[in-house]
Amino acid sequence: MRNKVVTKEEAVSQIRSGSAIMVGGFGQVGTPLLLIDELLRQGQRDLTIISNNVGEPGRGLGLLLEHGRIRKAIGSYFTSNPVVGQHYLRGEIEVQLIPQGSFSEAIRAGGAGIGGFYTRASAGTTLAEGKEQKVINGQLYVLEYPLVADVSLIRAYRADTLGNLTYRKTARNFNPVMATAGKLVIAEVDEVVSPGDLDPESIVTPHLYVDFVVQRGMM
Amino acid sequence: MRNKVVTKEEAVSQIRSGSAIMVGGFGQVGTPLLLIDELLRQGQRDLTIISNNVGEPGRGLGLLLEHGRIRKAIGSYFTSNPVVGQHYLRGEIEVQLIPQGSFSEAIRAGGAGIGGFYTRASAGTTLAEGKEQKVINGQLYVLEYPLVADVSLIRAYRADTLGNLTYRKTARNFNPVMATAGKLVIAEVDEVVSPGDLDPESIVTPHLYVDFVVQRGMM
Amino acid sequence: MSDMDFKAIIAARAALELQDGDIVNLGVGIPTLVVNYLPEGREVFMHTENGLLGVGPTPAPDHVDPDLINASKLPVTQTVGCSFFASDESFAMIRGGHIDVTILGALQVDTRGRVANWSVPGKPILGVGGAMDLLIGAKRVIVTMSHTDRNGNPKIVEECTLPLTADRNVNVVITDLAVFKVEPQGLVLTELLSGATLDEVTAKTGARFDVKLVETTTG
Amino acid sequence: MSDMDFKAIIAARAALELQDGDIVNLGVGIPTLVVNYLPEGREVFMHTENGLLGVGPTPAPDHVDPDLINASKLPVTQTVGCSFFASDESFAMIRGGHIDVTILGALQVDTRGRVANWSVPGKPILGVGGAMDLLIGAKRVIVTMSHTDRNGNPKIVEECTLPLTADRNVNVVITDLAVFKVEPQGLVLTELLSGATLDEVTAKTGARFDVKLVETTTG
Repeated sequence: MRNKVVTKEEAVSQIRSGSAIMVGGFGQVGTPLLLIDELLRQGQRDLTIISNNVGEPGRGLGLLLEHGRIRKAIGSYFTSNPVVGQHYLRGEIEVQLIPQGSFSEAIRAGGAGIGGFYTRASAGTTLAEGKEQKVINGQLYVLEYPLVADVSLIRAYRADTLGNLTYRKTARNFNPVMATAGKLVIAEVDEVVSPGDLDPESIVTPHLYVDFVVQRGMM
Repeated sequence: MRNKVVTKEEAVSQIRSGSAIMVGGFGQVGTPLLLIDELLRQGQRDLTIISNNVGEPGRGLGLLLEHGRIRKAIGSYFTSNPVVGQHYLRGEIEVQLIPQGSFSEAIRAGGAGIGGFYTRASAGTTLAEGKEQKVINGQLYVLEYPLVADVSLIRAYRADTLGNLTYRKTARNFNPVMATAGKLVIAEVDEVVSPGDLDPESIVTPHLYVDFVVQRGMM
Repeated sequence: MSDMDFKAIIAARAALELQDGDIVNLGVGIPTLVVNYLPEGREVFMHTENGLLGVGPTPAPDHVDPDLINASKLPVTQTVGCSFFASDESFAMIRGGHIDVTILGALQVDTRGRVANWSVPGKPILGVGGAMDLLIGAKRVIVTMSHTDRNGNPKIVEECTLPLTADRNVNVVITDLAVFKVEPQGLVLTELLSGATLDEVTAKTGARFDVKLVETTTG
Repeated sequence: MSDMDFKAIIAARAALELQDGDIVNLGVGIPTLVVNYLPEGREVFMHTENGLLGVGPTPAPDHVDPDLINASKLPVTQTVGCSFFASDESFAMIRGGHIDVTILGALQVDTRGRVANWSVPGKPILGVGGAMDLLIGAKRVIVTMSHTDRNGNPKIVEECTLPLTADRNVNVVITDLAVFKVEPQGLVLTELLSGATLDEVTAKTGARFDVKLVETTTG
């Protein structure tokens, strides 16, 4: 039977400079820190990062930012890392800001083959400037386009060797939806089990979305 | 603590004639047959049924159809019940046909506050005639609008008294998404358990979507 | 009045707005304090947009679970009957009208009850988070904020000088001095808090408002 | 040649199109037979749009689970490592390009490789199902059908007289007499099956096609 478990070195070596990379996590919870550290070590640069936050100073995506590896960030809340603001003001990073609900929905659209969707969020605000708007049933909606990535780095709790995934508590957040929208999907997990060990009713990410599984705590 | 478990009589008595009703199930699997039978007994009429199929002759929604209670059916595959064709040809029922993926996505949009979405399905075909189409990234998409209902009748496996739900195997199908898109949501379940008895990681329909729970096999 | 006092007054009054069974999403800051002032026996369900319905109180330091946080990225607990879900599903709940009440902070509120709370003047716009989605999606929106800014200037103004968060008006504005309901014609002062007088509130408010005082319930 | 023979020939040839690890969705009719002809040791994962990844073979009559069916509404089993999900998620997989291969029947195929398979002439259009979603979403589409209709008329035609199912062309057409690949310029005959001659196929085909015969692998 196929086995998608590989080393972090092997998985991350599939990522090229210039890639658009989705990274799961809300704050640092549910963030694939091992994969990010390996990406830092391997040296890929000129990255577009699609992530709700860009880490913290000296931690997670914050490290990639400080090392000048990130060209552009797409997400909803970068304020929590002051380094983003410094890089932005120096013109070292491009930023695209989307309401958090539109952000997660755009990723879902990317994974689900939806060409675009209308949401009320941001309609009539400065954040919608330059976007197509449409009145539907008397209410103003904004057209948002799907987000997709070359690679999705996600953090799950348990994987089976086929690549089925479950998550833990609020570490789930953006991970399952990002698993649907990357051409290459790498999952960092706490535990690897055999097919059949995960309840088929409780698998959150079916294996068809996952390319590689990297187990934490393994060399 | 709140308890959403009621009798089928009580739950179904909330439904008025003229309502738009979503009904879960694929074929007869995962169809809330008890609630449909009670709806037949109580006599509500002039109904718009939003369901993938309209039952079988003499069973499920087929019974409502044969008793002349259905004015309009919205779904993707009515061919499996020949009675639909007979009623349609006699002008007794209006039919709105949507590709199955667009149908389930339109229900999701209804439940998720999406004003409309673009899909490639049916683009350029006769089924898209009269619908807005748009070229996105060089491909033709159709604009589909959300589906919502006055009532959703769904079939789940286990409920807790708060209204959290889990499903069983392929009886899940349209039930979870329909649970998000009805103003009033009634779930017919096999078993009722206490809050805390369902794994919080495995609840498919969180209780905020559910108004009433009806247990099968109870008087 | 100490900073803590004024926050407590606002939070205590906001708690009275919550009805039994409400699904409630609490924003950052004062709103998070509201749970401490719930009337005895009132059961509400706390939703956090990072993927949990059933947020419990802050854990003791030695009971912190690093995978269990709220949208303010603070450690929380989970209640009996809770459920976890991904960010896209969480915002589907928000946009889709499944949250009964959201309580949010604001920088400014205009005479029609529209709020500005996402962008600070003179700083690059690097965070929006879920505020826009909550504002357009929640059934009721309650704003909690200090009546004036740190320089003593009114935060309730004829027109917001900061960019609006949504084109939708909120339902209630609660400050340390007053409660305003938002009616079709605009702000209506309904209560005076903290022993404030009508003259004081008028002096510290930069927008027209009607007055229909009801009995003050706290303060 | 008996009806069973011709179906077996088509299904056996179609099975050779499946690669190790493929995610496969099988339509109603001949496609469901394909699993019986998989080469030894080839591991493919069967997806059914009613919400299961990991469809297993037909159960013995005394092992039928009424909650476990495929999209043809026939009883199936579940494989080790399978997962269940709702219809909206299932079609997100389909539309989003996560299904490697779909095998579908057709009423007609045109010279560009576009198919008509959802609407029968002279009958009211009362069913579309998931065919349109599968046709636009699957990475590869394989059509399996009898070479001619029951009256001996070609089903491969210059232009479909029945309404098209999608504006997208399929990738391979397999009949009881021949295999066509669909290239940018149109149909290319690559194999003769069942001992058919080029003259016979030409006589029974109503559309232009190029010929680039490769070694016949079955029939």
